[in-house]
Amino acid sequence: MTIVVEKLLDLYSQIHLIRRIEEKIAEEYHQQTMRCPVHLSIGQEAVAVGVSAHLNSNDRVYSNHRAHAHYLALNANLESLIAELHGLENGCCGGRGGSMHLIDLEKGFAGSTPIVGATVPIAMGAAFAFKQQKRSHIAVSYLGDGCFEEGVVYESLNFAALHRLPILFVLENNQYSVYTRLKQRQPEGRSISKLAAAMGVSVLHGDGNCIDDVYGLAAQAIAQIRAGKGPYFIELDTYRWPEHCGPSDDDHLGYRPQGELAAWKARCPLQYAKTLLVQAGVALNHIQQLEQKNSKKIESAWVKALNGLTPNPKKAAEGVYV
Amino acid sequence: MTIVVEKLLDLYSQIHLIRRIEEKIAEEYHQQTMRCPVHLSIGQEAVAVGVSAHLNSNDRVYSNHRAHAHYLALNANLESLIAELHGLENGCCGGRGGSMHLIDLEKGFAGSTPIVGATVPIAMGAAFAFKQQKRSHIAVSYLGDGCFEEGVVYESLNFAALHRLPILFVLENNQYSVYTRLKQRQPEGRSISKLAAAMGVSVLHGDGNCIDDVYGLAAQAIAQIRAGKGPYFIELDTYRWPEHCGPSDDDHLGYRPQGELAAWKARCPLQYAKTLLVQAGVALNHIQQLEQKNSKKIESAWVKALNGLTPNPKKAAEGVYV
Amino acid sequence: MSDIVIEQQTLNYIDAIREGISEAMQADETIFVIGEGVPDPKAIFGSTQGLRQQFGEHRVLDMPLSENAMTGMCIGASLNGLKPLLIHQRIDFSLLSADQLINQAAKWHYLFHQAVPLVVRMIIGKGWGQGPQHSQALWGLYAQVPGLKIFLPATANDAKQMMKAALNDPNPVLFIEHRWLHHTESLIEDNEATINELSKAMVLRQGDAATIVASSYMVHEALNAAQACAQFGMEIEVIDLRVGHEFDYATIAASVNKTKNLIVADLHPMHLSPGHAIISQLMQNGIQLQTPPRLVAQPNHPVPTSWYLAENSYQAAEAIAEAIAQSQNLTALQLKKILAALSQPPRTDVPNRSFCGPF
Amino acid sequence: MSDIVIEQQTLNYIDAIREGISEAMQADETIFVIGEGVPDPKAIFGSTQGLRQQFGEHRVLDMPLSENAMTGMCIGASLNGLKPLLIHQRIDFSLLSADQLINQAAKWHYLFHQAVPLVVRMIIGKGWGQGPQHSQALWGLYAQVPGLKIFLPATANDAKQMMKAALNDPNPVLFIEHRWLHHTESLIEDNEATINELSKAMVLRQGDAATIVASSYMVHEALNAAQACAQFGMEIEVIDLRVGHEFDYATIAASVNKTKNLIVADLHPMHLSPGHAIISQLMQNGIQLQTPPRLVAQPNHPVPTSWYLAENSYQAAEAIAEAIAQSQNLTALQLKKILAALSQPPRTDVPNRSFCGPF
Ligand SMILES: Cc1ncc(C[n+]2csc(CCOP(=O)(O)OP(=O)(O)O)c2C)c(N)n1
Ligand SMILES: Cc1ncc(C[n+]2csc(CCOP(=O)(O)OP(=O)(O)O)c2C)c(N)n1
Ligand SMILES: [Mg+2]
Ligand SMILES: [Mg+2]
Repeated sequence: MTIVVEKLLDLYSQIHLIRRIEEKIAEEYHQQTMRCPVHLSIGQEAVAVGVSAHLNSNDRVYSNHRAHAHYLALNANLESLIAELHGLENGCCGGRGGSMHLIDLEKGFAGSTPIVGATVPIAMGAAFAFKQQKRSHIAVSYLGDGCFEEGVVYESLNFAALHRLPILFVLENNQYSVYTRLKQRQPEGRSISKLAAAMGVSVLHGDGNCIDDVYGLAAQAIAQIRAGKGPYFIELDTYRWPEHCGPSDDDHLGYRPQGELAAWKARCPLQYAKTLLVQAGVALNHIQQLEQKNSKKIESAWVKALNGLTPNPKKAAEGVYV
Repeated sequence: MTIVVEKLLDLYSQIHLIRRIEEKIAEEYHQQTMRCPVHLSIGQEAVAVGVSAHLNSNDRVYSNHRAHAHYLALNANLESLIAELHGLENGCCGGRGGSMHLIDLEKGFAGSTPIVGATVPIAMGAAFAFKQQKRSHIAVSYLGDGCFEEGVVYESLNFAALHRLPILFVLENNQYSVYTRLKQRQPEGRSISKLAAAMGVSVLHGDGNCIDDVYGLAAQAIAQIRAGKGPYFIELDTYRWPEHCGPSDDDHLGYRPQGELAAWKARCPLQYAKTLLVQAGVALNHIQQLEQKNSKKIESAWVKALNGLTPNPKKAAEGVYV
Repeated sequence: MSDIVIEQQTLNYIDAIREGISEAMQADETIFVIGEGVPDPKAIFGSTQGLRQQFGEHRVLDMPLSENAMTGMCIGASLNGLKPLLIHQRIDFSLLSADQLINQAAKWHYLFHQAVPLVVRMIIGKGWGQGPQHSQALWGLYAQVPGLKIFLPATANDAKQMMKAALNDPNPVLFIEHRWLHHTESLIEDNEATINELSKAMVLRQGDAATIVASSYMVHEALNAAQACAQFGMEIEVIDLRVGHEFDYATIAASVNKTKNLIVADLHPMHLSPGHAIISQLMQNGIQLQTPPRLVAQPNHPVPTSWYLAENSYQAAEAIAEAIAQSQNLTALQLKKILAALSQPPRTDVPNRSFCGPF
Repeated sequence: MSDIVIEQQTLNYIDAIREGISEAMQADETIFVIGEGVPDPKAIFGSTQGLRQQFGEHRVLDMPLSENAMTGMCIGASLNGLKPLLIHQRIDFSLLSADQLINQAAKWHYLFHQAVPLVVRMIIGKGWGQGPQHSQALWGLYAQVPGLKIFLPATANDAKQMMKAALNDPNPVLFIEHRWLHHTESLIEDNEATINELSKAMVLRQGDAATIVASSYMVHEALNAAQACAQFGMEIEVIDLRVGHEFDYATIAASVNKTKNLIVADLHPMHLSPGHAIISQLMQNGIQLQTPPRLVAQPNHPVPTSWYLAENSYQAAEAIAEAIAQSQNLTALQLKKILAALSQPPRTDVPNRSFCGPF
């Protein structure tokens, strides 16, 4: 799909911002001030960016343990994310959540939680509400290839198909669940998207590292969902660069075939988007300006975030019930 | 599939026995001596009979709430079943189980429990053990169309396909879960067996009321499984005649379209098998002799069963642990 | 809302629940009801009868056999403007959704500051051969988890009031009803009680000799025992806990300070019965008793199906009477008389005389 | 089995578990290990390292993210000649399999008289921002269910012995390990303890002033408090419960009859902490105390992720010391000195000094 240049600039900028913030987190993690597990999105940025481009703040996006990109691609509050990672009062959960529990309702990011599969039916509940209320919003549920092994996902696909709910399932197939390859978990020859189709939802499959592909498929799916055509499921192939959880590389552990990471790095979603920009005639210094703007944004958000108060431990007991 | 006459006589006799014992239970239920829920198999007898014909006592069969036919088709102990329904010491669980928990390990009936879906992975575990131990036995898991909505079933199909386990899934599609029709629970146009195929298991689909069809498909599937070809899934269309739970008819409740039950009764599995016998040249009085033998068997088992002791309530605390 | 003056009426527990749901749905159109069999001819033991006709298909729904996803779906709906009432015919089925209830619903507001106004009706029970997988109490398991409210109505009036309160509560509420209560009747009060009022333990019967603390169906066993004792001049105070997520220790302590004897009656197996918490908390607060406290709970084994066996598997009015007898230093003969004075069920595996199966 | 004489050695908890598994697998070839990440480079915090090389792919397996079916699979395998060891990196994930554990595994032998020799390792924990869905104790939930054994090893030696015992037990066993124990070390005893021996509570420290009953990680907090008290001449008896499915009341009562003071320390939220059962049972048995019994449990709210907040969310040695002080009628100044004498962790959200995340 060809994308108008202005839009492409936006998309590139978002991919870049996510890449840089994740790198910054990785860089700073050893300071031991972000005292929680972090699952970085590096290598997978184009998925969330391409999908989110078609969402508005009334839509509701639910996500999992690897949520930074999903959150940021909705232009959700950067400072609140950084503060949350640091366990501070100004974090998006006031520090109660950490990296694995994010929310920014204003921007439509409705919550991420780390029990694999758990938010899939919750997203479906949002879609159910929209349909009941005859509202035009849609729900989005991000899930990984590992998540596709949890029974609750099938139960959810069944119900979504049965009630033709306005929901988009976005499956990021990065071929791994922690250190375990897909073929050790799902039968060889299985196609995730064909299986989803057999459940009764409409299905698309594309390259998650090519922003134009993601953008185009998401446009198509979301338009159909908004037109009342029921649920869609997009499988997007992609790859996680850093370790599953934490700030480092872990290729030395040998759980991925030699050269696999390098091959995927050669298919870098950031680089790919940049190439599209260049092909569209955007000048390199224009791109650099964008990048510098992002870097400044991150630096200033980081400083602001860390200026936040530490939460009051006396208040830890509050809020169990409304 | 054409079946040799001796075999056909066996199959007919089993279908007949199951039909009559279920009718007897229904008849006697108002006596209030079988003080537990009963889910009768009337109308669905051919499924279990056709499948079990290819099993031996080292295979392991797991089942659900509607287990009488599955149990009896393995020639499992009739007296123990009747005694179990009556809560007696000589029941197959010593009265601890009732209709919804049956077992006869000697005959390969390895257990039925009523939480829908629960025995599906347990059956798979038996298959896993057989494969690990390089034994040649297979596991059989009976499930209903409603059961196919439980996430654990998908998780189980995935694992069975992944490890190419020697297991046969037998899905009895009687179109209802209690009073709820399939189309209120699963999207229209969905094919259960195609969906199972997309999970990665080999699939067959047939008419559960035609003993020759069931027998043939089961022969094919079980031969393949025994030959190490991995899991099979057979979907068999059939229909429950009496109410979901209990001894009565319930067509007056109006949850089934008018004429539906009558149409299925016209496709009676017992009658169908009898017609096959007649077509194969078996004399009617030979058939009658069989039937009389069955009736006697039931009467004598019934009497014997009811001669059992009531279990000692003081022993109710025993056996929580080995 | 119409102006018709409603006379005080007697309802049975099932009708009370249905009225509670219906009135709540009339007042709040965001409420919907979903569960296996909700709109079917048996209508969850009659408790959802007519709701579909009254409120339409989109508010009264059946569902696939997918307890886990349906619970998640209800959580998601509750986060987005609807108020779901999810129904399980047996609490045992809800274990399939333990992750959604315990990890998600119970923690969502604490984490995200977003309310989860979800109500889940779960039926606990005993009898008629329901057996080990269809007759557990189990609410104590959920009550270990901060963030879930547990309502345990023991009377038809409480069932109605608590249903309305639950459907008006911005928190996840597990509404626990004992199958043996469904046919019981009580006078329905006109005025609506607030959630706070309903969470207060209620003294159902005044007395000075001993205090019995119970909940749900065990309240009736306690009353049975207390009534038998009264025939012999012993007045036993009976307290209904009403909720399981917190215990109203003030009300209990006030009673025990008066009676100086404490008996707790509960439906869970003895080992970790929630009843222990009541005894423990009062003892930690240094309450003074005349005799040691006593917990009447269920034996530490699954419930067998056979009614011959199950008979011994439920501790009920007899066991409570025995505990009372111990607290009052009664003789064996005195106890025998009390036991004889207990009102006896027709048979222990049926809720009432008209019951004849199959479930 | 070889004839090599093994010297008594010190191991950390992780290595002890690995040795326990390995020795059991050598002795019994029906044992297999399965879990997410079992054969991966991190090998469940190192506890399954090398097992695949030692025992082969078919006995040391990874698995799909299907906790429910995998639990059922293990039950089925255990019914058919194998002994599964299923591992969850966090106990919180096991809630997805609550139906299989509670409705099936716990009841199968009772119903069918067929053994279910299944072991499930579940890691509980706190700290390093694990937050509300990754750091619950939860074993108390399973302990409410008759039919599941709960092992709670507090030391490396118990971890090894109990792992071997669990893998030799014909019953379903939940093997609960606290993440904070993984680095702790102890001397490993040569002789193998029987399951009955291991189910007996163990007096880890003798004393006469008060008895602390604890399990799992709380044992270490209790010992910390007891050691600080000892510096001021107060000898506190510390009892390790070791198992959660039953409590060894005889051992506890003997101790409390001596010390006349009872403190219970537990990892669950206060409301229905299993610790209440211990207090309640002793009081029901009429034990005489000098001061009221005390339960140190966790606050009634989910654990927040931020370590600033979590600090207040764990009741540990300080709270136990305070309970001791109350039982001994200490002055504020005396308590202050004891608190100062407690051994302090580097920071409350890390298990040991070398820990630096990410999980
Ligand atoms: C129910 C459950 N099981 C296991 C885990 C541990 N865990 C966290 S992330 C993860 C991998 C998930 O893989 P996938 O869905 O492919 O997402 P990815 O990490 O690749 O983005 C696992 C196993 C969990 N959080 N929840
Ligand atoms: C987990 C669970 N949910 C609900 C029930 C109640 N229930 C018992 S049988 C049944 C219907 C099952 O339908 P199906 O699998 O099609 O089997 P059929 O009764 O038609 O033979 C239901 C819903 C249950 N026993 N377990
Ligand atoms: Mg993945
Ligand atoms: Mg059916």
